[in-house]
Amino acid sequence: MKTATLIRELWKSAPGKLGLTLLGLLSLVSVYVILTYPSDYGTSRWGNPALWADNPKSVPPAWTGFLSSVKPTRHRIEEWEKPSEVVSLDFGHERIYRMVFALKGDEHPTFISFSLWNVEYHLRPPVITAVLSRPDGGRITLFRQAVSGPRTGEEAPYSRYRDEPLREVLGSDQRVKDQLTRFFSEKYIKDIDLDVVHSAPVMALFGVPGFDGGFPVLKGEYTLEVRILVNDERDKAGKVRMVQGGSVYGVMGTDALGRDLAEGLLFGLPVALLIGIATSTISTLLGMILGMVSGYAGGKTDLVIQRAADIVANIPVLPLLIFLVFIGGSKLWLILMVLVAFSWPGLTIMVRSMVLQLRTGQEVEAAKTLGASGARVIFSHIFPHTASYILAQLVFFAPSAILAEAGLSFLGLGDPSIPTWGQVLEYGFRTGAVFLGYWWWVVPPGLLIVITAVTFMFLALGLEPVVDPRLRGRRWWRY
Amino acid sequence: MGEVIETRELKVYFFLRRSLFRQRAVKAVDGVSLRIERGETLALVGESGSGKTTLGRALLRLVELRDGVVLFRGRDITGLKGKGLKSFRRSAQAIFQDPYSSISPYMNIYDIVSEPLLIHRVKEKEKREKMLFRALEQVNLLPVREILYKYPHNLSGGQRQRVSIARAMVLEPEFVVADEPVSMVDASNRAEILYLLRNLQKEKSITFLYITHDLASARHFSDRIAVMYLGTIVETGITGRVIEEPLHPYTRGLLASVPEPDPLNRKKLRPLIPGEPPSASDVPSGCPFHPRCSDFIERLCDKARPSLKELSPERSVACHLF
Amino acid sequence: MSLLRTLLVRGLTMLGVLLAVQILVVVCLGATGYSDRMLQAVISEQLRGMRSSLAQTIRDPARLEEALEAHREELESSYGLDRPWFARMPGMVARVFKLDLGEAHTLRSSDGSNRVADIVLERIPATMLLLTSAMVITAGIGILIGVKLATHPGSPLDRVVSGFSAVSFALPTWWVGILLILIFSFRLGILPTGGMYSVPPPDGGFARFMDLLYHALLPIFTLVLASLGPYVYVIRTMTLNIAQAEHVTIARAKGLSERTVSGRHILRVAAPPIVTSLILGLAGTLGGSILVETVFNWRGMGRLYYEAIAGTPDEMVIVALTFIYTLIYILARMVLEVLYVILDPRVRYG
Amino acid sequence: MALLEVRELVLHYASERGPVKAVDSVSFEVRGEGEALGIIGETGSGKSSLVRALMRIPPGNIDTYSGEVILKGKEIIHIPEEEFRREIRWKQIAVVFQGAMNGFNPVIRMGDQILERMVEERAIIPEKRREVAVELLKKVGLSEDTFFRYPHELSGGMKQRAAIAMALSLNPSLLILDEPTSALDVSIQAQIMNVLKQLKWDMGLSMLFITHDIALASDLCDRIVVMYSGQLREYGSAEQVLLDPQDPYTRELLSSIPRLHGKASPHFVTGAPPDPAEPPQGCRFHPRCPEKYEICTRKDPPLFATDDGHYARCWLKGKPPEKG
Repeated sequence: MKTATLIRELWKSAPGKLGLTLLGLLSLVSVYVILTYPSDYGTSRWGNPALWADNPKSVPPAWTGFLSSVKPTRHRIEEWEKPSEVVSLDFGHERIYRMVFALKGDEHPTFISFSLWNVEYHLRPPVITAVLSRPDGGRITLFRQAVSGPRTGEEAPYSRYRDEPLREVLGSDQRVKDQLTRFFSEKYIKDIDLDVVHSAPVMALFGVPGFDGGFPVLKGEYTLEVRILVNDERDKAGKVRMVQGGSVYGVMGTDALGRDLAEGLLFGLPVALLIGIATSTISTLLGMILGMVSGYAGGKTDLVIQRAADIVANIPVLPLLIFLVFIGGSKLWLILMVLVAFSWPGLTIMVRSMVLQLRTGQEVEAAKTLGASGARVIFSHIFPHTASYILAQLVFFAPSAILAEAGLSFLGLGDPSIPTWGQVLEYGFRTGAVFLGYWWWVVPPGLLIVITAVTFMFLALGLEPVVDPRLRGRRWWRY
Repeated sequence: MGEVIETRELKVYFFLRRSLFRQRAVKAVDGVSLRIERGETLALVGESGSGKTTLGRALLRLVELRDGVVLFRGRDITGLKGKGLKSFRRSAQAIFQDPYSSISPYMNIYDIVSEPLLIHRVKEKEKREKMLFRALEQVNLLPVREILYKYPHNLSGGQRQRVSIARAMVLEPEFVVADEPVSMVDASNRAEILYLLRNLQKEKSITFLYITHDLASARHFSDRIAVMYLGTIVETGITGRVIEEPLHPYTRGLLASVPEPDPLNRKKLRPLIPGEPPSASDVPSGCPFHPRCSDFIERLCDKARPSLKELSPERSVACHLF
Repeated sequence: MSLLRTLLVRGLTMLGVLLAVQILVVVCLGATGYSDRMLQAVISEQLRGMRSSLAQTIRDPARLEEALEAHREELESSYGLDRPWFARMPGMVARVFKLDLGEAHTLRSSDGSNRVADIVLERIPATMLLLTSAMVITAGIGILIGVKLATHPGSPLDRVVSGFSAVSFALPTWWVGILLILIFSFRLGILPTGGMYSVPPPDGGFARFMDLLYHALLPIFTLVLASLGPYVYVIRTMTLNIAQAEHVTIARAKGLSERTVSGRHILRVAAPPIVTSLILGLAGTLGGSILVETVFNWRGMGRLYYEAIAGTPDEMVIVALTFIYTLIYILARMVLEVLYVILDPRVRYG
Repeated sequence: MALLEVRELVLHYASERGPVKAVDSVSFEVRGEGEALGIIGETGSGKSSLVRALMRIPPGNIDTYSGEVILKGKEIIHIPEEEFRREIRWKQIAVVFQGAMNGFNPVIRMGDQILERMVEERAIIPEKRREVAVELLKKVGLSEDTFFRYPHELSGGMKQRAAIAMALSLNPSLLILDEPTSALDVSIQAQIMNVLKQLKWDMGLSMLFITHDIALASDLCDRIVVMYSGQLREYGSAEQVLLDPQDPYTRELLSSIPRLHGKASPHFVTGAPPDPAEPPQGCRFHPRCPEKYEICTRKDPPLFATDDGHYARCWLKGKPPEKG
């Protein structure tokens, strides 16, 4: 049957239509991912924590703000190549980078940080300071440190933070906590909860002492300044980046490393499709060929294949799968191979019994009487009868392969160079996302697994009447 | 004249695995010698399990023979392989019982009937189509053009059976085995198909083996009859003679069992053969029919197996009474 | 006679499966050099102990090394390391068959034993509790729903359940567990997130049992939910097929009550294939239990498997568990095979 | 008073192509006191649907199910289902179905199946079971040990005999036989027919014998109904129908049977029986009829009485109605 006819017939049934639509959608997204993502995505991006350092950690998606009464705080990143202001002093000058931001939400920023690239100096090491000005007039110095001095044998100009930036998450310093304590006791004559200041200084930094001892958000305009004090005109500083960590991020939120879940989950789609389609295709082919050979050849060949099928069919797959992947190493191809190795017997046993029945049936007898060759008998008179089952198996097996890989990944046996949904879930589970209620981390990957698997299920259901011309026109599924 | 097909002491056994070590022989055909002459129709009559179908398949080289030979036009075909077998296949064809399972439901009529031509390398498409059209016309599947692209499930039982006849006839065979060709066709259509077969046979002087359980149809559509019971032939003869004067007790019982539409039937019991035929894996000693026979002679019938004796030319019977 | 034969053949097949799995495991360990490394590690461990005790008596470092080297060789030959892995294979298979499972590296049983047999043995009851109750509940509910549907084909309920069953083939069991934790533990706070007992566990046998049950609720529910869909689907198809059989029409024509018809003539006849589907579903449940135990921190064999893989891998435990899982699976299958044979006279009397 | 009177029984199935007229207004009667009525029809004639309609076990997709069935003067199609089940099924009307091979529950012993209804009714004490069953088995020529056998251990002929024994278990007043021998060999068929004849003569059991084989019907039936495409075509005594058929279809059917004796060669009817979902306009037999007239293509003929108790559905046997 031609592919076009197949699809047209499939389209006529409700599950077939649904399956095709979903498959089309999933394929489209997969193509987008394949075209836009780097080929070594797993190692170069997903597995590289430095890339995600400036993202807020374990925060829900941005759109959750619309649903809840608590207004989340936006995530803010700003970068400068040039300072906002240069102040001349008698012993040099100070370059000031300024980020002005307003807090309007009800939630505290999750963190505050800055990064600095490419500092070059000639005589004395520059001094770097970070200061936060609060809307209530408070000015708190968050960071103050000189760039490391010349090493022995090093010659001017001295270059620092070239390969790796100076990255500082601000506010956790003991001096900051002291300043905060002092500031609060002067400004707000009230009992303040020093525990909060010590355990969560960011809350205090952006809050005012509340009545219940907490620190509700102080709304208004803040300024974060990064100052670089240099004493030589020739001294340079490269890029400066300041981050105010929001309490929400992106379409799908982030994980504990600050990774954008939307990006990772999107990458999982082509991988899942590959797992499903590759495994089911290979195992179906294998199962079909073995079944045909077994049924048609008979004798010793048949006996050997049948015994083997009997044994493999009786092996509990998951424990063995775990064992083999554990021993062989977490490689995707190995997982696929092992899945194939365990999945052929069902089809083999079924195809064999069908072949046995067909082989002595009148249609095959007739073909033999006509002088048909073995190949013709198999291809024209046996294969078409088994095709519907084979096709169904092909589609049916894809979801179970996807589920098996997800299960393995969940046990920590996934291929780390190729992030899958199972692995996202595993990391979430291992870091306690479930018990902390980070639903955006654990629900979407599972849902994606289900959607992908269901797509194949619908196709399998839709295929039933398609592959058998006798069932056409008789449809069990209306809507 | 001369015989087209002949068998000598043909035996076909199947083996049933009873346990890991023991197996049991099912003697489906157990020493059959018969011959069919050119242009003749031999009706092979028997009940289910008598081995008549297996015998038909053996003549077509579809089953492995245990013993004996099959001669086709005087040549031993039992050992044929490859090309030789294929050329035999071209001249020997079969029509099967079940019009629903003997043709592929996945092929249309065009493909079904042209398959033999493709197998036997009729290369030119024009020639193929000419033969195809002729075959379909011969079996009255008219108009041919309308039928060609239909699938079997769009046709009635009678039409399907005609498709399978067309498929068998398209190569113009010399010998055809028709295994219960009408038993699954509606009564009102049966005669039509049998006439069709007979006309084709007369026209092309095809040699026919008509396998059936229906003695009445054998009477009208065969020249000679061979009655089979548990793998052996118990009686043969010219059709009219066998029907009018059956000799073997089994043939007699069988003929008496056949109902004919007569309102008087209901007033009397039908004479019958008692019991049921034993399984071919457990053939009784001596004459296989003796446990059911009304003329059973003790210590003869249960000990010695009667051979097929020729009573007169064209009349043989395997019974101790003769 | 033939009943015995049928069972004998099944039994032999199962034994073959066990042997095949064991050989596969041993070959994998041997061919990848894993078992060599495992044994070397064991030897090094023993030598370390020996070094400290020998150091008391032998003062000369050179002689100490010599003595240790001699011990090493002795140990290596006693473990069979002087022979290639395939020569050791039969011995290893035989040992495991005798349930001599060796010693664990890092994992310990609750009373501190490092014998794998002890570690595994104390986990088996927890797993069995989950598996058997899930299977019994699934079978019960499955049969009820399946029969209800089969005798009312095409009803709206039938369509909903059939659709759900089809979809549930695509549900990862463990993820369902995670969802349940999110809903019942995190959101609603009515059920524990995991573990087998409260901390501290309540006193008294009955209270402890109830506590166990309370903790088992979600894991069992998860297992049931996951295996129910496919099971109902199979039962529905089976009973629907049988409901259309000739003998059911005759049973109705006989004027038997609907109860007799559905109980005796549909369900009773469908029982053997239903048992078969239960057998087939077992593999899924067994595998599913590894993941479900992991999710719910249910201290059974599945969780043990996870613990043996995560962190510092404990190979001996993994090998032992692979074997035990196969063994349990095979034993359970045997039980169900026997049940099948008893249920179906066509098999019973060949 | 007749034992069973069927009046304008209709059973139409719903299908995507419109109603399938399986049984289309059929009327006949079984007189009782050991009378056997034969119903003859080919594939698609509606004879099996007729059984289902009479036993009130139609399949799920009913479009129309109407008419009257009067058993011993009491209408039974419209009584409540539960009453019908308890009082009519098996007690009054019992059936022997066609598929002897699959007609028994494969996991229950024969004896239990044969007595099943009696046991459910508590019409028998447990100690008597064996005795009663053996009696029944003897009537149909089966040995005692059949009681303990499972269906798969019996041959087709034995199963069919057991099916008859099962039908007799509650002494019904009417036995419906739906192609009871169609899967059997002629020699076994003859045995079963003799068993049935014996029952009819000895017990005075009335029968409704349904078959596609008109010759076989003559073996048992006193009167014969010929059905075609859901309709009754001819109706009369065995002598009338077999020796003097009035309807062209009956004639063609009779002449298409190859005879074992006599000179006549079989005739044949061209074409196939119509698709019950789309029967032809006018007389349903007209496309195959050798004697058709113009009116036959337009108007479906009614049943015309041709003789005493002999009816035929053919325009040749009656006066065509006035136009309009």
